[in-house]
Amino acid sequence: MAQIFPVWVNDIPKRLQLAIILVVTAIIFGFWYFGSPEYLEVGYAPEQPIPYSHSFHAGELGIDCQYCHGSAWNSAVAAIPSTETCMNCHEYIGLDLETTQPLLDSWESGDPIEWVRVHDIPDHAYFNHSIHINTGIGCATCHGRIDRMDVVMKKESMSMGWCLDCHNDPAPHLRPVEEVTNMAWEPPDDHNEFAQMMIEKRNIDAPVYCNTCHR
Amino acid sequence: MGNQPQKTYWRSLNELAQNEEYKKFAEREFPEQATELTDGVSRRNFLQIMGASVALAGLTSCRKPVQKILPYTRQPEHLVPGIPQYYASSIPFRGNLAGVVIQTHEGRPTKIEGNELHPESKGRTNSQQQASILELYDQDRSRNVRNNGSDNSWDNFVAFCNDHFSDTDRTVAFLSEANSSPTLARLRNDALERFPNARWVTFEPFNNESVYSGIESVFGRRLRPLYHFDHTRITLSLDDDFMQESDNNVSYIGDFAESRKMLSPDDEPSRLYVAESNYSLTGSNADHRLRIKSSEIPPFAFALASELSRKINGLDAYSGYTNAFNDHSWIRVLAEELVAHQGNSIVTAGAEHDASVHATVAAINLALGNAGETVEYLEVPHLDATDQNEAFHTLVTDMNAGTIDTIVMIGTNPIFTAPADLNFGEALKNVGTQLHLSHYFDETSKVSTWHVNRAQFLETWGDGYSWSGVRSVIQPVIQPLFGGKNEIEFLNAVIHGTDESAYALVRETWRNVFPDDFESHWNRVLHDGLQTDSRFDVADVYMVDGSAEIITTYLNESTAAFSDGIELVLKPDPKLHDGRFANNGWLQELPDPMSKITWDNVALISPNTAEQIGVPPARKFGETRQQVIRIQTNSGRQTEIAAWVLPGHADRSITLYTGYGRQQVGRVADQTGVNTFPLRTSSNRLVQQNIEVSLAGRTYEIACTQDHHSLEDRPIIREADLQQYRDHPTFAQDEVYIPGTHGGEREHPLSLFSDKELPAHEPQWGMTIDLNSCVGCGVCTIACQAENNIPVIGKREVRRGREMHWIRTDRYFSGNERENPKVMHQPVPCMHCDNAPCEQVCPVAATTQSDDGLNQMAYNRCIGTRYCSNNCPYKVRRFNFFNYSKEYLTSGDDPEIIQMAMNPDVTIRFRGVMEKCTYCVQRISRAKIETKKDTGDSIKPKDGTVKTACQQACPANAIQFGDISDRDSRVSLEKSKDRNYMMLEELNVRPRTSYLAKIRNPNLDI
Amino acid sequence: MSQNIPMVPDNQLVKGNHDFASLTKLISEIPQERTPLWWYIAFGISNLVLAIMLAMIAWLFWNGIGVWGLQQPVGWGWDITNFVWWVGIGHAGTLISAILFLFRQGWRTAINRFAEAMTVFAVMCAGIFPAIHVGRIWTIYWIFPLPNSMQLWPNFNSPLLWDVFAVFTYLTVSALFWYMGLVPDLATMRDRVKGRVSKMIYGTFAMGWTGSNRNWQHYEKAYMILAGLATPLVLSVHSIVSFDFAVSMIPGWHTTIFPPYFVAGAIFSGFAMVLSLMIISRKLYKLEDIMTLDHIEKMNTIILVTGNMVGFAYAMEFFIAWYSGVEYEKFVFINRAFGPYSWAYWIMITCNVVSPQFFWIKKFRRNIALTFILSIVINIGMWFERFVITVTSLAQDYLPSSWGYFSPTYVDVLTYVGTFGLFFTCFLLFLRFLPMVAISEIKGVLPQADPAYYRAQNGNTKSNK
Amino acid sequence: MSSKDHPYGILAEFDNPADLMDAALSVNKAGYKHFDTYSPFPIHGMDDAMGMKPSGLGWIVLVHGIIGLLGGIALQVWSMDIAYPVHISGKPYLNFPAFVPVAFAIVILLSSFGAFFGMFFLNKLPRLYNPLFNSSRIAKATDDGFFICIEATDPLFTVNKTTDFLREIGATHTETIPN
Repeated sequence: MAQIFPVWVNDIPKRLQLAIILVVTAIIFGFWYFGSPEYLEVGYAPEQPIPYSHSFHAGELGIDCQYCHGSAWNSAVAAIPSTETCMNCHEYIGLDLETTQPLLDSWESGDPIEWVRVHDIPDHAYFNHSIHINTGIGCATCHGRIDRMDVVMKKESMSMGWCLDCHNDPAPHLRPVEEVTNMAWEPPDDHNEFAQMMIEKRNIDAPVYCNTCHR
Repeated sequence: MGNQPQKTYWRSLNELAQNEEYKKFAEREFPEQATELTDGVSRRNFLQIMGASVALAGLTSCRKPVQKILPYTRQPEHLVPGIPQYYASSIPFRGNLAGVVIQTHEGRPTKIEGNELHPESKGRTNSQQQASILELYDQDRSRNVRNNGSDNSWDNFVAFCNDHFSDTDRTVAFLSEANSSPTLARLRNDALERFPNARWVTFEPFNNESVYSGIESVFGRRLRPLYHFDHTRITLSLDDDFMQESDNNVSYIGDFAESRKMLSPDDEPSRLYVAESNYSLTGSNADHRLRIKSSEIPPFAFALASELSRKINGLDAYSGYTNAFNDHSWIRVLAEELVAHQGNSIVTAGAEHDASVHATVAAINLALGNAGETVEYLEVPHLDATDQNEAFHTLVTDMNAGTIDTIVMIGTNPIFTAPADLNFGEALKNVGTQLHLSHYFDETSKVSTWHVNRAQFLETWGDGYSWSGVRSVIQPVIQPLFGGKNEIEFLNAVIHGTDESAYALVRETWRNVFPDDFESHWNRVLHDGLQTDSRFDVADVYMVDGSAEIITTYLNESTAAFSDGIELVLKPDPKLHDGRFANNGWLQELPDPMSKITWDNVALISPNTAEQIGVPPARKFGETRQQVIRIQTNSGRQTEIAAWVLPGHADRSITLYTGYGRQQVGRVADQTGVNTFPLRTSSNRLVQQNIEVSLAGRTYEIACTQDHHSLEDRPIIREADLQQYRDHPTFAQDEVYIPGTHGGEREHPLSLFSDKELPAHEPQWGMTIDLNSCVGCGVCTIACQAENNIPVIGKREVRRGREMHWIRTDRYFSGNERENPKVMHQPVPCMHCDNAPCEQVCPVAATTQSDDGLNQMAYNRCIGTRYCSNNCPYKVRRFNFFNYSKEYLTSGDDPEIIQMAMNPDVTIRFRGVMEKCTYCVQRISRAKIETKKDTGDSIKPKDGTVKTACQQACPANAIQFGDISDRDSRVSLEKSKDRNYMMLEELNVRPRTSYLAKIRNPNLDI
Repeated sequence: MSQNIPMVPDNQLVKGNHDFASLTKLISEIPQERTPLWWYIAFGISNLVLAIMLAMIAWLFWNGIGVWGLQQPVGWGWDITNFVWWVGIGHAGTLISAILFLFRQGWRTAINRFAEAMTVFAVMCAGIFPAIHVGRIWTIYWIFPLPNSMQLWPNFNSPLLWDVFAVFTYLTVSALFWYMGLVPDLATMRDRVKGRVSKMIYGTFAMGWTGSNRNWQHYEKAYMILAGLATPLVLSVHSIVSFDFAVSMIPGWHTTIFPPYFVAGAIFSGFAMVLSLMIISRKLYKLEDIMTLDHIEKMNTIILVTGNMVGFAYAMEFFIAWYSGVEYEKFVFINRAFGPYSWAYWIMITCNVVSPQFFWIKKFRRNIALTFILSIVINIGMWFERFVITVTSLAQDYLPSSWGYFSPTYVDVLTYVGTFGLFFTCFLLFLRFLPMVAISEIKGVLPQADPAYYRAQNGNTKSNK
Repeated sequence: MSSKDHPYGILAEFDNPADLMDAALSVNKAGYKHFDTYSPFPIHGMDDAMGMKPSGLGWIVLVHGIIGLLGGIALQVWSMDIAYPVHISGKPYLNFPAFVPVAFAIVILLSSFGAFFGMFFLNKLPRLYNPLFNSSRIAKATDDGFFICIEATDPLFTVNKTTDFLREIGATHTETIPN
């Protein structure tokens, strides 16, 4: 009886093993990296109908977050300011800029400005701004240094895991309530004592059961 | 909907996948930030938002669909996006206002609650009131003015009126639905002044005319009886379903429940006797119930009166009168009972019964000294002076005679509802011009010269009185979605030919009410939703001269001999009334309180009668097809309708509900049930005797939500007679032996595992349902549906047993089905077990227990194995077998309208996920967050701040909810009562929801 | 060399005068000869039915679970019934190859290959149902413990999850076992088939097997160990499947007798299925010498035993229901026999308890026609057993208000029928291309395989050449 | 390359299992180490005849089994108690009775992998090219042939001596397998 296979096929198994190992690891890590919200979400910075610069308004001019997004302090949503809010100033300044034109149009016509949503959590997750702010979670903690962004960009993955990380151990993210809008705030050296004190005093126990966010 | 009459939300599955662009909405109402709608929305703006949000389907960036946010251009003050606002207003029904508070999210009315300040509603509501929010968002409502069927404009209509009514000699007939609005009354007077030949007729297919007439014949005035069931010890209802059909049912149920409250065994609950033909909701709550034909009610009343006349004064007119009932055991017992409770008993009779019955009832109440005590007779200014049933009759005669030039129909739908013998349709043809104001382009609109689309009470201003005379303003919370007008604007245009806003007209009226300092009073009224201490005057009543003669004639007319033929009784449907709510999916899908039938009306008959007709007296388990019977009245009118055996129904009697079988009105109303109005004649409004019934030889599928109606002697509902309860106060707990509790020594049965410790800083939620208070009306189901975005799934799916209601009311019969079985009602929401069987079997831990003790369901984690539902002993879990919500929210031409009705705080469930009662967790979360923000360190809301939707709506106040770790909370107090028990406690699932046993108060002499 | 070997006595496992070569020929010829017409026809039909199944599943995915007849309260109907039924059938193979192997039952060699193949295919069919019965098929991977950005994990308390692991393990191990047994025979095929391509294919899968004794040593060890592992596995799988019911709290499900009862039932139906298939194929392929009447009789005996175990379990359920004094339990079982589903119950009793009683009589045990009919009847009966357990318990549980009658839709029915398409497609391919009897093993049980045999003939084998 | 100077080994055929067994015994006695017997089915007693050590497969399986057990328990303990503990039916996070089935399944699964792949590993399979296949007769080894092959790598191996030796011990046919 003659040989069916040439001699070299005997090496195939070894090579195959190696190949399989490589491919599998590649796939796993591929998913791990490219499938992760960090990759998919972070860095999303769509162009807005008005090239509104936070770094100018919030940074240079130092307008406080509350001025435009005040509802975040007592409501679930941090609403986008109405055209009216903008017009409080822009009735007097920046009228000549063509960048403010859409604003004025909206003011004339009464049609809303169509901002593009940057921070969008799924509809089945209910996030409440007010409780976080009033417990001393800073704007920057989730939104990053808005005051340095010309175009608003998503800084955090805002995945469920990301939420849980903080809810499981909120201490590092707590800050004095009056500092929440302070973009530049850095935890002092004695932060841990402070955090513990807050947790004691305000009885902070960030819940992690489903109903906290899903209803 | 003319173009697609057949199309219905629930039938066309193929519709499902199409509307891709609305995908997002199917998952949850519409973008949270689309806050444009607030100060009332014009559809143009509204559609812009939709348009914008629609964009997301198309445009996609590298990452995900682009979502647009549309902020306000001019944000209304006091409005914070994401925080609901509440406005006090009122709901008109048959001319009586119910005080309500309306919740709006960014300008969308989303929920209706009762107005706590209102003396009648006391913060409570009934099914129709809860469901009226859906009516607002009904796409099938008429959207524009039509002239001879073709579209036209309001301005043209006003112009037409200007021209048409410039000739004031016209013989104008105003045909209005019952209405108590002072503003309308003012306009009415203007009208009658302006047009000397005009007449005003109030038409309601089901009304209180014979009540008023009856009272008039003995008291000399048309007065409105107001019952105080909370003060009564003995109540006798003669075929009067005051818990369902009365205009005042919300406060009546509340008062009745109040009179039955059992805080301890020593309490004295009132006793209810009911004599009726149909097994009504009221009858199901009776301590003693007598099955007699409705035609036997008058003789029964007379016999009672004559029996009483031998014991007390004031009923001499009846003394000596005899009929077959005189030696009936009930008459004797009732007479004793009533005499023993003079001044704190009540006798009532069904509104549609003859004047003679109401005269007798009034006489009895007066003689018993109940008048002024438990029954008050109110002088109602806006009541018509004469019997409107007769007025309507003469109107039709004149119309046929061609002497009516123009008819102005305000809100009513006589073509559908008028007595068949009058043949209103023909009569209307003899009228030169017909103007019609209505919500839908309905049967009457189709044959009218002008149809004006009507604005709903949430859309325009109005005013009026409640049943007891509390004066309120109807305050709109949104601009008319379809640019409709309400009766005030309409009538004003007709009379004055001007386009006045209802707002101006109503304020004008109220200026007379508050001559000085109007604005502050006005604002107060708007804030409270009513004018404080406004109430009708109580008339002091006495038998007027000549009443005796009238009574004598009544007695002589009454037929002493009873026929043993089959008789037909026509009643308003408990849900759809006369059909005005027929296009309301929530009401259509709400199971009938007694028969548990949805989407249809049937011929209710007793088992004996069933056999007599040839219908099987008992339903085969799982059988949805029912025998259809042909009913022919002696006037030759006939119809075919499915027969339904209702144990406890009177023999040789058939009860039919009206309001079904409407054609081309809306996608919900069409092709549901059978129109029974054609059987109704002006002479026999309620009863038609000696009808012919035969099998039609075909069957018809009925969607009934409860297949089996016997308790099988299982200790699921626990009840006792008052005496048993006093002898053995803890009977409820002791009824079942709980292994391992050693006779209550241990709180819970032995368990393999040690008890779970839940964090102390969390509240522990729990609920009690007092079966002694619950009357089984089913409003909890609708309230829950409104609060929790529960879709309407349609007859086919309900028939398959896939109803989605989170809280259902189980109805069981016990005792002899052939004779007079007792009925028990039991609302069943999720029990939120501590050892929930559903949790352990879920392979992905989609349902788990929260730290505050809720059995939480994470929809988006659910993969849909249905194992949890299988393993739930209470079967309270509901599965999305199809993409119900999507079908519900994306069907029709303008799905975004129904989407506006959704509660933004509740996720809309996707196909293939399990769902169930959440104890209204959205309300809990809101309360906990607010508490934390206020106190800074606690997440335990004050007792009573969290109310579940069902609890809030319940007119009987049967449901308590709160923190059971707080020993003083109301719910804890309830749970500490001796009647408290847990359903299926022996399974050791430790439900958080427990029941309080029902106590009956029978008269041992019967 | 066969001529002077004495007639093989009756108690021999292989009838007829077979030596090694003739056996090799008999079995390895089958895949080589021209494909018979009946095969093409059968295969065509199977494919058609398989296509129907795929269509039904597609329809299901498109519309949702609603296309089945399921409702409140019956959340599981034909889906789980079919699953349990197929898994049950899938028990015969491993049982025969593993347990009978450990018990040194030589006769298993005639049928184990075939039974193992059936096992693998049956478990494939079974696996379909838990997969498609979920409402959101696209999220089904959540039941596997995979790291994810939600930081969520499956719930290891859930019997359904145990099921996933058990069935997956069972399928894998059965497949490995089956393939390992095939290797020497694939070598035989490799050395027999003409045609380069088929040589290469068989050659590849034979992995260069030479029959070297140093290989045989490890091979036998591995076979023994796998048998040792498969034995507890096969017993555990249906126990765990039964936990789906036993661990719940629905009367009629919550029953401690379930594990042994289900295993017995599984063997019962499994053997019946093996018989049905075997009786056909031994005729078609003239394998009467290998799959002898003795085999059929032995298997019928096992069917009789397990059938009676099942019958005992039925009786015991009733006794316990009565003895427990739990009204809900009592109701469920009375209701099974006399309630709305009594028809299903009595079909089950007739097929599973009554019909096997024939096998008390040797004549019937050795009657091929009867055996064939009964083997079919038994599988019908076992399907109804699962139906009765799954549906009737759910239909009428604790609250009478929530009782509901389940009736299937055409999708339910066709999906089930369709699985036979899958099963027979696979099985026909197996018959066509693989040796359906373990050649090397059956040679091993020939008397000639034992050296002692020749010494008995005082070494005269040398002379006769 | 010519088979003469570098053969793979000598292949000898025998009549039946008994002869093969005797032959194997003698070959082993003669001190040959690198030889093997080939038969269509395992022959009982052949291992001893060839003087082989018992198979070490059991140890491989054991190791896999232990890994499976530990891994299975670790997985469940970690995900149910450490990673994200949730209240489920009032049961403790560490609900060991519930962990048994999965742990068991994983043990069986890994052990089976051990046995299956271990077997091929120890047998150095797959080996699709095998010098033996150069022989025309070896095919009978999967049918009804019984062979001994003494490989050239054996120190005692020389083509002629070995061939003669094999004939002596009753080989019905011998052949030199080229490499």
